[in-house]
This record gives sequence, C-alpha cells and structure tokens, in this order.
Amino acid sequence: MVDALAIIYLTLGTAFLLGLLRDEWRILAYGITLLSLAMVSGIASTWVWHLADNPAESVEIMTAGASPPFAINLRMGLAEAAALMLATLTGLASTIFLKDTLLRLGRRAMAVLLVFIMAICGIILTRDIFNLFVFFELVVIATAGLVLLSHNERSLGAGFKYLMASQVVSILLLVGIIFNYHVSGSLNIDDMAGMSDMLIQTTPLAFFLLFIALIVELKPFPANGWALDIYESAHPAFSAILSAAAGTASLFAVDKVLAIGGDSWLPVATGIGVLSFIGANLFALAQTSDRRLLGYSSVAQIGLILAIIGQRDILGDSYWLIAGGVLLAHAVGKAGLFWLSGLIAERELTAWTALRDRPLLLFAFISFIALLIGLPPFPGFYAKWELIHLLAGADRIALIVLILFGALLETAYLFRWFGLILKHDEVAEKAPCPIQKVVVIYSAVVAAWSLAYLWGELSVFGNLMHAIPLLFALLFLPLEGLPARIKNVLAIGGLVTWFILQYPLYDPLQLIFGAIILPGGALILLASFHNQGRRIGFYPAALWMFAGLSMLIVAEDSFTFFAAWESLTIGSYFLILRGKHSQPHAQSYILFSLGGAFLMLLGFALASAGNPLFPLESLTTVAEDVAPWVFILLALGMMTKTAAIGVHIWLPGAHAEAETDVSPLLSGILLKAGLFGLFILLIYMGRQQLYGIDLTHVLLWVGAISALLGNLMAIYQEDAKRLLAYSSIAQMGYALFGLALMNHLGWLMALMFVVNHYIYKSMLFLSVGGVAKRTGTKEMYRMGGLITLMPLSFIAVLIGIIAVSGVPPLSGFGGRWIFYNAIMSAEYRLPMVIIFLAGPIAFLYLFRLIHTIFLGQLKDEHRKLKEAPFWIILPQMIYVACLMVFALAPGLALRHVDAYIDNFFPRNGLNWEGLTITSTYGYWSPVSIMIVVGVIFATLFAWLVFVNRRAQKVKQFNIVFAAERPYRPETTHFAWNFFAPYRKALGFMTQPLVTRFWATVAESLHTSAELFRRLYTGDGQTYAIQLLGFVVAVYLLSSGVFYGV
Amino acid sequence: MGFEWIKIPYSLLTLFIVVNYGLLLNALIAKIAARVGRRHGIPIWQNYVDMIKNYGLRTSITHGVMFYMGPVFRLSGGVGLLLFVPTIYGSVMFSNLSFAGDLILALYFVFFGTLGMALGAGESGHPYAAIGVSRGLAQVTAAELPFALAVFAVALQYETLSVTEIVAAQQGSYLNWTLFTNPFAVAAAMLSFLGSMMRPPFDVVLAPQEIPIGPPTEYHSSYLALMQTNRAIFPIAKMVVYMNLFFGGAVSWPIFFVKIFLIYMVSVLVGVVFPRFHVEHSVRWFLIWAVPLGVIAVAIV
Amino acid sequence: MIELYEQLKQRYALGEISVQRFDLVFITVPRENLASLLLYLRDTEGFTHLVLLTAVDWIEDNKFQLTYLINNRESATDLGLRVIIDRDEASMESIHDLWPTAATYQRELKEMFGIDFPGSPRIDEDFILEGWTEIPPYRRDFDTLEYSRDTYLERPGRSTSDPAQHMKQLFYPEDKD
Amino acid sequence: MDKKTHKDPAKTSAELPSVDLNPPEVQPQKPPAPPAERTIELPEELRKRTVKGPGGVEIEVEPLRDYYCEAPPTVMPAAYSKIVEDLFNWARAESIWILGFGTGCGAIEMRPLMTPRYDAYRYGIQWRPTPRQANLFVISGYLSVKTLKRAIRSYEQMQNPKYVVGLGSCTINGGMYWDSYNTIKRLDEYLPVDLYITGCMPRPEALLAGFMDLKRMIRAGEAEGANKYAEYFDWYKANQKRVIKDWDMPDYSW
Amino acid sequence: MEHIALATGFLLILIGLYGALTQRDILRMIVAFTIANTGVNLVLVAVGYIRGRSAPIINDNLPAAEATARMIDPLPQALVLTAIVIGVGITALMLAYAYKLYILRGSLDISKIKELKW
Repeated sequence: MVDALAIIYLTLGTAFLLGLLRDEWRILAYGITLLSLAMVSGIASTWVWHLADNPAESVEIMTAGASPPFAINLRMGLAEAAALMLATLTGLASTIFLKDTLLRLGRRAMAVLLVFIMAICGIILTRDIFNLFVFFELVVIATAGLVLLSHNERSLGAGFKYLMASQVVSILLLVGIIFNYHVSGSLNIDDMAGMSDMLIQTTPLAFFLLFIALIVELKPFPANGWALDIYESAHPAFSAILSAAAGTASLFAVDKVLAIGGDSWLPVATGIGVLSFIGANLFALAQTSDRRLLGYSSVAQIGLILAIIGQRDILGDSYWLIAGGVLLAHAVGKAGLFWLSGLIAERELTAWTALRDRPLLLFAFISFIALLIGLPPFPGFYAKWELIHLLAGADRIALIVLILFGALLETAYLFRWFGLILKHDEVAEKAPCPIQKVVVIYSAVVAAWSLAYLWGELSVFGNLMHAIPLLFALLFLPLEGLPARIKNVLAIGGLVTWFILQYPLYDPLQLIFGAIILPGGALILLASFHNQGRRIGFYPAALWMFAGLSMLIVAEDSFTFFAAWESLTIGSYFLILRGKHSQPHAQSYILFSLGGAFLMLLGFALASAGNPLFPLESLTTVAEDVAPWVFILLALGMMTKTAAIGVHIWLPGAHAEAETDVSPLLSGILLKAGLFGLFILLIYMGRQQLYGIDLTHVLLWVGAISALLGNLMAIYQEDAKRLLAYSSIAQMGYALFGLALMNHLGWLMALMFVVNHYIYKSMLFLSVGGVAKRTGTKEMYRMGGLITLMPLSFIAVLIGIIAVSGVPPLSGFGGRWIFYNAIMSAEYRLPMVIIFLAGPIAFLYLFRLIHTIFLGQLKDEHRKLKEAPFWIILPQMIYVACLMVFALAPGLALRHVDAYIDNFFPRNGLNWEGLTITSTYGYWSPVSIMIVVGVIFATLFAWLVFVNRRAQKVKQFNIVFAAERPYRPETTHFAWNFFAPYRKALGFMTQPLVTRFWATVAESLHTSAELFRRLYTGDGQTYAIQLLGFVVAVYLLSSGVFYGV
Repeated sequence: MGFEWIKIPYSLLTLFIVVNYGLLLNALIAKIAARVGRRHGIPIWQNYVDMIKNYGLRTSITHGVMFYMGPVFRLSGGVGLLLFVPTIYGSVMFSNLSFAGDLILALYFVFFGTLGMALGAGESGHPYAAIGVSRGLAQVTAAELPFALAVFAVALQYETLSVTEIVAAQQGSYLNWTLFTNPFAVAAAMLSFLGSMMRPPFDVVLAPQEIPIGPPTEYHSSYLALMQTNRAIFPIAKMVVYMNLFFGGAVSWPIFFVKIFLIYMVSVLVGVVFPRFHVEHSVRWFLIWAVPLGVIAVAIV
Repeated sequence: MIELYEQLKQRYALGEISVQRFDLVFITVPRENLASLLLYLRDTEGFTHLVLLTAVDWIEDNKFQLTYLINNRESATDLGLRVIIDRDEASMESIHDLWPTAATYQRELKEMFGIDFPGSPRIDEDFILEGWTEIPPYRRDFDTLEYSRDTYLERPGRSTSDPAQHMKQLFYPEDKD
Repeated sequence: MDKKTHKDPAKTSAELPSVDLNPPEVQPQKPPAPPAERTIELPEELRKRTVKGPGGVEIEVEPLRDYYCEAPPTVMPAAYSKIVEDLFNWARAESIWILGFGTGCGAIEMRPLMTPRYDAYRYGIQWRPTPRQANLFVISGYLSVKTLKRAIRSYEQMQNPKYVVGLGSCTINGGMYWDSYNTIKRLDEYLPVDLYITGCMPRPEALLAGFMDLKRMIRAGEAEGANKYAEYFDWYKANQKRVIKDWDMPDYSW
Repeated sequence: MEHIALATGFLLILIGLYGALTQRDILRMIVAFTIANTGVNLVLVAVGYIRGRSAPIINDNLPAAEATARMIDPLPQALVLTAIVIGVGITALMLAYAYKLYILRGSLDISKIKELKW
C-alpha cells in the first residue's frame, strides 16, 4: 500500500513544481495538476479498498522517526480514507470544472488549488493539534486566494470578511492550543484524550477555546455571515470543494478534538448543531439567490452532522454509518448543485428554468435534491431512519422533533425550487453545456446513485435498490427516448405480470388493495394511450409510485413500510407536478405528505423503543404508556394521505390541476394507500385510550366531519374536477368512519368503499377529463347540452352518479346497506347524525355535475365537438361493466374478505349463499332487486316510447319561455351558482378555516425568515462582533458543563 | 328468499287497488281543500278524466332520450317503493315483494324517483326546470335527515331491518305503536313527511306563480299521464312506509284506507294554513326543529 | 301666478301667457332657454313634479307644440311651458337629466310623433309598437282608418247600428213609429 | 244548484247569424300590403354568425335553423275506432285545461271562474301555467299585433287537440277598435277559433255557458281547430306574416 | 514575575481585537490584527517560560546532557516560529485585499463593502 503521506507530499510537490514551469505552458501545468490530483485520489481509493476488507486495523504514520509527544503522527483509518477519497475526488472534479478559469489565471491559481486540497487532506489525517492549526491556516490562505477565481468583484469584499473572521479564529485556536499544551504537556490528540478528565478539571477554558475555534470553522448558524458571502460570490466549483471537502475536514477535526473534551461536551455540540440546522433552513426559506440558498443549505447540513457527532455517545457502532451517510449525501448533493449552478447565467432561482428542456440535467437536479433531503433509496434515508430510532431509544424526543422540523423546512424550499424550475412562466434560454462541466455533473450523479447502492448494501434492512418494483421504475429512465405508447405497453405489462407473480402471497385484505393498485392502475394507464409524443418523466414517476404502493401492501417491517410510503409520495408528487398550474398544489401536497411521513417515522421510532428493525406485528405489544401516542402519530401520518378534514387542503388543487389520466391515478389509487395504512394500524393496535378518550371515537368524528364538509364544499364548486376532488375527501371520510366503527360490518363497508370508490371515481375523473379535453375548459357553467355529442361519456357519468349516490340497483346501495347493518351493532352513535346528513348531500353535487355538463343548453362553440378520445372512453366502459358485475354479485370481491375479517371481529359477519347476502338484521339480494326494478323500468319505458313513437323531435330553444324567445344559449343555461339557496342556508359551514390556519402557519415562517435574516447586515465588522458574541454566549451557556460535571 | 311466481299477480293487485285509491284520495283531498274555501271542488272522478285526456292527446314532443327517463324513473320509483314494502300485515297476498332488508331499500328508493325526475327535467333544457330541481333537491336532502334518523331509531328499537317484523312488534293494542313507544322518532318523521309531500309550506319547488310548476314544465300528454299515476301512487307508498313504521301497519284494507287518509290529512291541514317557505328557510327549519327530535329519538332508544 | 310670470319675464324672454284657471297657466317659451327655466322653476320655485310631457301636431303651420306640465306641490298650482318646434326633422334637447322619468315620455314621443330627443336613454328602441314600418301613427297626416282597412282583414257583412235604435227594435218590434 | 244558467238577456251564441267560421276553400286575392317606410331586419342574436370552437375549429351557427325545429304541423287523425275517440272526446270535454295567458281586458273576467261563486272546477276546468299542458286558449278581448305574436307562439306550443275561444266583439270584427292601427279585426284569420262568446267582456256566467257549448262541441267531435290549423297552415301563416312585420321566429314554434 | 509577559500578551490581544472591531478604516484594522497576532505570539512564548531557566540554546554554557534541567520548555518557541510565519502570510494577503478593494471601491471604509447581505 502506498504510504498515506504520499497524498500530502505529492500535492505539495506538484504545487511547487508548477512554480518552475514557464508561464505560457499553461496546458502542461493544468495537465500536471490533473495528473497529481488523479494519483492522489487513486491512493485514497486504494486505501479505502484495502481498509474496507479489514476495517479493524487503522494505520498510524509516524513522522520524523519519533513517537507522538515529540513528533507529529497521522492516522489512516477507514473513516479517514473515505473522507480523503471524498476530498480528493471533489478536488479533481472541480479542477476539471475550472479548466477555462485555471487556463486563464495560469499556474499560480493551480498551485493554490493544490495547496488547498493538500491542507484539507492534512486536517483529516493529522493527530496533532498544532499541525491541525497549521493546516487550517493553509485552508484560510488558500480560500482567500481561490475566492478571487470568480469574476464577480463582490468576492473581494467576501474574501476580506473571511480573512477577518479567520484572524479571530486563529487567535482563539492558538491560545487554546498553547494552554492545552501547557496543561497536558503534549500536542497529540490521543495523549490528551488519555488525560481528558484531568484536563477538564483543571483548565476547562483551554479546551473550550480550542473547541469553539473549531466549531466556528464549521460556520455555525448565528456566526456565519462571512461564510455565506463566500458561498454567494465565490466560483461555484470552489464553493463545491469548500462545502463538500473543507466541510468534511472541519467536521472530522471537531470529531477528533471532541475526544479530548470527553462526553460532557457532546450536548454543547448537539445544541449548536441543531440550532444551525433549523436556523439556516428557516433563513433559506426567504432566499432568492441560488448560491446563497445553497450556502444556507450546506451550513444547515453541516449543523445536522455536528448534532449527529454530538449524539455519538448513544449512536454506538452505527455512528459512522449515520454520520457518514448524511455527510456523503451532503457532500455529493451540495457539490453537484454548485456545479449545476455553474451552468446557469443569472443568480435568481427563476433563472434555473434554463434547465427545463434538458432532461438529463433535470434528472441530476432531482437526484441531488433527493440525496439532500434523504429520500429513499439514497443514503440519507437509511441514516435518518437509524438516527431517529436510536434517539428515540435514548428517549430524546425533543431533539427528534427539532431535526424533523428542520428536515421539513429543507424539503419546503428545495421542492419549491424544483417546482419553480418546471413551472415558472417565463423560461430563461437554454443552459449552455460545455463538455467538461457536464461530465463532472454526471459523475456526481453516478456517485450519488452508487452511494445509494452502497448504503443499501451496508444497511441491515436489505438494500432498497434490490427491490424489483423500484428497479422496474428505474428501468424506464434509459427508455425515456421511446414514444409514450411503447412505454405504456411496457408499464401495463409490468404491472399485470407483477400482480400475477405476487397473487399467491397476498392475504385477502392485501388482495383487495393489490387488485386495485396493480390491475386497477394498468386499467387507468390504458387512458394514457391517447397522448402522443414521449411524455418525458411520466413513466418513471408513475411506476415509482406504483412500486411504492405494491411494496407498501406487502411490507413486513416498519422500515419497508416507511420506505414504500415515501417512494409512493415522491412518485405521486412528480405526477401531480405535470399539470399546467399544479405547482402550488404539488408543493402543498409534498409538504403535507412528508410532514405526515415524518410523524409516522416518529411514531414507529417510539413504538420500536430504539430498535431500528421493528416488525409491524409487534405494534400490538407496544408499551402501554407510549401506545396511544404511537397510535395518534401513525394515524395522523396516514390521514394526511386520505385527506381527512384538517389536512385536506392539498387534495382539491392536486387532483383538479393534474393531467387527464393522472387525476384518476391519484384519486382512485393513491388515497387507498392511506386507508391501507389505517387498516394495518387498527388491525394491530385496535382500540387505544388517551386520557380516557377512546381514540377510535375521535377517528369516527373525524371521518364523519370530513364526509359532511367534503360533500358540502363539493356542492359549491364551479370547476368539475374540484367537485370530484372534494367528493373524494367525503368518500374517504365515509371509509374512515366505517373503519373506526371497529366492527365486522364497518370494516367490510370500508373495504367495499375502497373498491367502489376506485371504480366510480376513476370513471368520473376520466369522463370529466375527456370532456375537458374536448371543450378546453373545466368550468361547468361554460359547458352544457353535450349529451348528444358525447353519449358514451354521459353514460359513464350517469352510471357513476347512480353508484356514488347509493341509489338501489347499483353497488353504492350495497355499501349503504352494509353501513346500516354496521351502525346497528355499533354502540357509539352520535357521529351517525352527521353521516346521515352527508349521505343525501352527495346527491346534490352529483346531479349538478351531470346537469351542467351534459343536459341543459348546448353552447355555440361546442356544436361540433367529437366524442372523447377512444382511449379515454375504453377504460370508462370497462368500469361500467365492473360496476354492473359488482352490483349484481358483490360476493365475488367481498366473500373471502368477509371471512378474513372474521379473525378480527368474529361475531355478526355476513354469510353469502347463492345470490342473497344475509346479516343478523336482514338479508338483501342485489339480483332480485335489480330484476324487479329492471322489469318495472323496462315495461314503463317501452310503453312510453311506443306511445310517443310519432313524437316530434325538437331542438334546444323549443321551450315554453313565457311566450318569449330565449335570448342566447349562454343566458338560458342555468348552471352558475347552482345551489344558491343552499349556500344561503348552510354556506357558513364551508368557511375556509383550515386553509386560513395553514396559510398563517406558512406565512409566519416566511415573515420570521424575512425578518431575522436582516441579522446579516453585510458589514464585516458586525460579523466579527457576532462571532465573538457567539463565542461568549456558548461559553456562558455551556458553563453548566464546566462546573456541572 | 325463494322467488314465488304467485307474488307477481298479488302485487299487481295491490298496485291496482292503491292506484285507484290514490286517484280517489287525491280528488277527495282536493274537494276538502275546496270546501275550506267554500268552493264546490272537483268531481271525485276528475283525476281519472284528466289521466285519460292526457293519455289521449294526439301529439307530443321529445327533447331527447333522457326526456323519457323523467316520468319512467319517477313512476318506477313510486311503484318500486310500494312493492318493496308490505301493505297489509299478516296476509300473504298483500305482503308484495317485501324482504328482510327492505327498510333501507325504502329509505333510498325515494331518491330513485327524484334522480330520474331531475335528469328528465335537466334534459328539457328549460332553466325553470333546472331551478325547480335545484330547489327540490336542496329541500328533499334537508327533509331526508330527520326521516333517516327516525328510521334508524325505529330499527334500533326493534333490532331489525325488516318492515314486516317492525309491524309485527307493534300489533296488539294501539299503545305499542311506535307513536307511543318512541314519540320523538314519530315527531321527527312526521315533520320530514311534510317536507317530502310538496304541500304548501314546502311547495316552492312546484310554485305555479314563480316558476311554472318547476321540473315538469316541459312535460305534457302521455309523459304527464305517467306522472299523474305516480302522483297517485308515490304519496300512498310513502305513507305506507310511515304507517308500517310508526302507526302499527294495517291488518285489513279498511284500516289501511282510514290510516292512510288520516296521515295524508296531517300534511293537508298543515298545508292549507301555512304560507310558502323559501328553500333556505325550509332547510334551516328542518335542521333547527326536526333534526334535534331525530337525535333525541336515536339517543333515547 | 301672474306675478310669477312677471318675475320670470325679467329673467327670461317669455312668450304670451294664457291663464286657464287660477291654478293652471300656460306660457309659451322659446326653445333655447327652456332647460334653464325648468331648472330654475324646479329648484327655486318649488315646481318639483313633472306631470307630463306631450306634443300637439299643428300640421297646418307645419309646427309641433311640446307642452311640459310641471306642478308645485305646496301651492298646488300647475304651470305648462309650451315650446314650438319645427315639424319636419323635429328634435328637441332631452331633459332626462332634470327628471329621469322624462326619458319615457321622450321615447313615446319619438315613436308616436317622430320627435327626436338625442341623448335620451334608449330613445331608438321599440316602445309600444313592434315592427312598425309606417310614419309615426300620431301624426295627423297618418290616416288610421285607411291603414287599418288596408292591413287588417275585415269580416264581410259588418254593419254598424245605432245601439238605441237596435235595442228598441229588438224589444218592441211592434211599434214602428 | 241546477246546471242550466238562468235566462241571460244576451242571446246565446247559437242564435247569432250563422257566421262562416271555416276558411274559404278558394283563397281570395288580398290587396297588396302598403309599401313599408323602413324594413325590419333580424335582431342581432338571430343573425348567422361564425364562432371559433375549442381547438380553433370554425363553426357556422344559423340560430333560426340550429336552435329551432322547423317541421310544419301535421294533421293528426282521430283514434282508430269511434268508441275510443268518443271516450277521448268525453275525457277532453270533461277536463278542459285553460292556458293562463290573459291577452286582453277579458282576462279579469276569467279569474272569478276559479272563485267560490262560479267555481269552474266543478266542470273539470282548471288553469295550467304552461301551454304544453293546456288545451284551451281563451283570447279575451282585443288582440294587438304585439300580443298576437306571443299568442301564436303559445298556441303553437299547445298539443293537438287544442281549442281557441274568442271573447267579445273585438275578436269577431275588431269591435270598438275597428279603426285602430295596431289591433287585428278578425281573429279567425290568424288562429282557428272554435267558439266566440259575445259581450263586451262576457261575465263569468256567460263564460261558463260558453264553456258548456264548447264541451258539447268537443263531445260531438267538431272542435278540430288544431287539424284545421295544420291543414291550412300556409294560409294562416301568410295572414300572420302580413300583419306581424318583425317576424323573428320559426314558422311553427314547437 | 513571569505572568507579566502573559498579561501583556493578553492585553495586546484585547487591544488588537478592540482596534479591529471599532476602526472603520481597513488598513487600521489590518494593523490592529497584527497587534493581536503579536499578542498571541507573546502568549505562546510566555507559556513556555519556567522561572530561573535559561533560553533553550545548546552551546558550550548549556551542554546537551543537563539541558532538560536548565532550559525552559523549547516547544512553544518552535510553535511561535510557524505562528509568526503564518501571521505574516495572512497579513500580506489582507494588504493585497485592501489594495484591490481600494482600486475597486476608491475608499477603504469597511462599512462601504455591504452589497452581499441577508
């Protein structure tokens, strides 16, 4: 193995060698720099490879032939090797990125760059604190030099402020070092660590100075004005190295030095870390310049890692996995984003729309964002999962809540940024793509996905990258070039074959959900055949969602459940974002879903009491005192997905603005994920008491109220898709109500709703989407009289509303019949009043939907409309057939599910013999009702048609208009404000209280960010004063640690 | 529930009796209302004549296939409601096609007719029809809540969803009618009964002066004939449900006729006295007066 | 009323006055200062109510005479202002800004006499007659009887008889005096 | 109270000199209408217009052709057998539904019919707000050209068989408006009239007597005004268009 | 006695910091920072001082054998050497910045360089 010191002397040597070259030989100088950096990163990689096999033995490197107290020693362990590899590779990549700048500035800049990389490697390796000081000063000098690479004069000011701050730090560091030496007699970290408790008794101040100097090097939140100016004005390639490599090195230094201070100092580190994480993320909300936002984000991430370092006492052996995971994710993600910002000309976030028609770069951007937030399958996800569980084990709930809140803020501004890129109205011109810059970015993407694979291998839960559904979704990335129709065939084939493969493993409950997700999804995807072109980004997102859903229903333990939950959220987010005006709604969707997911994460952590591997079955054996909280957290998390009242505001916008074939996917299938979660929760946790209130009763009330308010709000909508979206909220409220009844028939009703709602809601969304595609508008009052032009859509909507309203012959009535039997045996009756009111109200908006679109007066511009495209009509007709079959023989789907529910609620199930279904209170045979009603209807219809066979077919204005002539079709079609009297009577119940509440929450965060970021006045001296103030404040606050111990 | 073919002629017989009784009853009620206004009133057989005349009209127009659905849905809703609920307790002949779960079917079959009428009125393209439907739906949904609560209370009280069993439980003296065992439920049901009978306090839907007779504006000749037969059957069918649930059902046809007449008179007497409500007044009226009664009925059962 | 007339005389050039009753006086006013006179009378003299606005067709001397009848509520006196305007191409300034109701009168005069009031609201819309293609019917050169005979078909054998004769002959056929 | 009303001074309509109600077989030559001062063109919303549909397709809209059904009325034969036709005629006679459209000063006389004193309900007569469901159209008094246009539209929206009753002399020969420039003189030129009830405006008793005669005619099957309208449709339409100059509706408004 | 050097060192540091944080002019700030650096160096050396021992120069009157007993701790002095060199480097860099800022901005007032904020 090559000696680790080679890294130091190789880079230093080439730096000086460059001095000898002539100034004009710039290409040669650049070549030599690249060569040396390549060799150095090769050495680091061989070390990583070597140490990976036998991680135990880390190598001590003696210098000057003497042992430590008298000479500097360096250590090369697996962690050091990984950090070195990261630093050198980032350096190499940035140098490639900086090709033209370096060639312009000549060999001196290359030399400074090499020194910069060498200093960073030095910090990682050295075990001597004075040596650490020297390398830090080298980093300072190199940074001050390299800041001027960017041709932005403001970097001059930033550089000077940086130098001032580093002067103060070096003073603190030097005084700290000398006093520590004075007491311990040695400069070596290991020796000092040996006598750390003696050190702390005698001179805690000395260690404090040393510690706080290194902490300030990490640019902690209140004292990092100078750092943000560097990030904003420096060359992005340099910022990449600074944020990734230098950040890693400083974190390493702090980790080493903390060994001296011992465990009593860890809370201080955690405190500072969490403060930085939340403060920086909060300020990032109000940022408009991209690089300054990246600066805040990197400060926040480094704060998070500092907090993790602060928790290493309880993290035990998975400390390196967590800290490493988050660190590497931050480094690669941040470096990638900085390099991407190198391609964009302007500095506003909106200028990034230049990436819009560069799918590969867009994919890079998404990977970096997912890497930073820690979405599956990236390392951050595994790290965050383990971290939260171990913290929960050590009962540090407050810390978890703070970390999750910070992570939510981070998702907020990163996804808003992504939404801006895709949906901002004026598009900047296409970003230029010089080859060397693009190569660097793609290498970062490859690194990101290989890290994902690596961390999958390392994690104990099984590698997410091995999950076949996810791989199938990723398979569609290279296939983006194919036309949409071929990809559609592939997707449908994949879904159906996966269902056939999984079919034997499903138990009845999973079978119901599986049948809706996989073949059901394939059926809806049939409607996607109507688009031409390539539909970039649709199929990976859709199949990522389907992968999440299919993994969710077979999840054994909480990790796979949570991973599936987050992947379906991500997939559905990208689907929603495809709509034309859907950016704000997609944003609120992702925030609510990820917020809910974090609540579930906290719930699982509490339930598992610290052990990351937690099978779902053991939810039943959760400790008594913590069980109700776990129930609440998990239920809240799942209810964000079924849009129960209070967390429903994302649904109307998301479903209404999505594309024609995406709305049914969301409304028909995605909402069921939440329901499945609630099923699992109630199966395992059953009834929970909290302060004497039975939580299932609370769920009953929530279900009933969402049913009522969902229906009420749906009545007053003018937009057809919004009407259907609110109706979905109501139907989910019904299903939740059925579930919370906690008796056999209640669950059966909920399952029937799952199947029913999927069929008729997808059908209604498809037909309304088809009509909207033809008429060009979703506003109902603009349409009218389309029955003659679009008969098939009309039939689909007619059957749909009969099914939804629960009118006898169709399956809706089956749901109501079971509902009635369920509430007969339920003992808690008060919420039933609201459900009874919600029932008939559904009838109002259903009629409004069919009347304003299909009946009434036909407008002039719609006279020549064709029927909806064939591929949108086909699924609807299949659904009509399904509804008929399901109405005639509900037993087909529900028979063995009924038996399955028996083992939860043994008594008063239904028994199904032949065509009649009997419960304890009565029996009902759908076929006989259908026949009787059918016969009566047919005879009367035939007789009327026969009698009126010579009736005169008249047109739209042949109406008795009080002996006058109707003016125009628009003025005679009654559709606007259709239920005005009802609004006068019950309008007060639809005040947007919830929307206002969430708006104030978001608003307050933004204004506080806007207000407090004034802290950074831009004046170098104020920054220095803030720095000193921070040092004093930490000193005072941590005095408890001094004298408490 | 084996399907005996003999049930079909029996139920047709019940249907025939109820249609004739309905036509005569409506004429009688109209005569009584006239006598209140010191008018001689229409002859008893007038409804027959009107029906024959409307059926006999030579021309008719049609606005489209859904236009037929209006009267057909309406009448099959009325006939269905009648046939799925037993009319005479105890007699096999007149228990029609009732089965054990028919209480819920009765509750939801009311909407079958309303949905069809709404669709037919919508197809006619007339704005007044649409305004009438929107008023009708708003009012019926508000009226439906107390009735649903009352039915639920009764179902809970007798622990069954079959109308025949409920009637059986109320036999014996009139004291064990639901009227006396659970008066709140009956009160709530009767208030909602007013709402669904399109009588003056709640007849803004068919208000002849404001919007010429609301939804059926465009209907005439044979369509109107169908609707008139429904206007005969549907109130009777609805009152059969009320009678069976709350007033002990009918053991024989005379009792059936008297009880139906008395129930009908409730809405007539209220109708003759009160002026017409706006839709929002009636919605609020139901939610303030009728629903609390229903809630109490469910609570105390 | 006379002293009012004297008082007005100094301010406006007025035509001759004709007193019909102690409380009803007609004054002929030149066309130019009609509006200012009306405004003055309405705001200061208390003639707040515009009773009617009508026209008279002097076909002989080819003139229209517009009469503005205004009423003073307190003193319960009526004052009629007569304006003489030329008959062919007849038009007059609109006074709908003084009294909004005047617009209706002016519409009727436009339809029935053909007097145009430019600027008056909805002046050109059909007021009473729809699809009227003849000259304005109230003009004296329009012969209604002859028009009704031409346009509307008559039932043959229509004979008019003096009602008194007819009844006498009906009930007392015997005495033929 | 016996059905026969007490002796009424005014003669019952039967004794009037027999007036030929049916249109002459041969069409007499009418004097050409006087040349019009100004021509009336179609109102703006009925003019032909092209509209841009969704997706940019051009749509040609001709309101009178697209919004209205242009089929002419057809003569509707009586029921196949006489017995059935008699039954229907009896039913039609026993339940006459008047269209609530008071065209002239006689409308005030029709309201007392529904009050306790005269109570037309006894004879199966009641008001219907929409022409669709009405059988009898009472033209009560003078009929100006403007109201005639609306009356034609309502009449054509009624279903066959339908009857028209004219009240007072204004509908017979123009009455006291014989020389008016905007009142029609002879109703049966424009609408097929079944019965005239004399009296400047006949009192409710006269109306009831008139309705009794109408019942007798319907029972006898003589009241076939609708078929006569369909048979001589062009003749009626020519007369109507001669008088209504701003004709802006289809020939037969269903 | 030996605390005097230490005290003056700290005093110099405080004076330097005070000067850097209050003076608006960049050059004055650089001078203040150099004062602070010298203060730190003084502290470094003062820490190594042991009373009654001579400077750590091995020559004839301080032979290697009993050097460890008679000389003060040599290590801080070694550290001071590197610290001084680094101090010089940074001061040179700051002067270069000051020069460039003056050319660009035309003034040496630190409060004028505030365009990068929030």
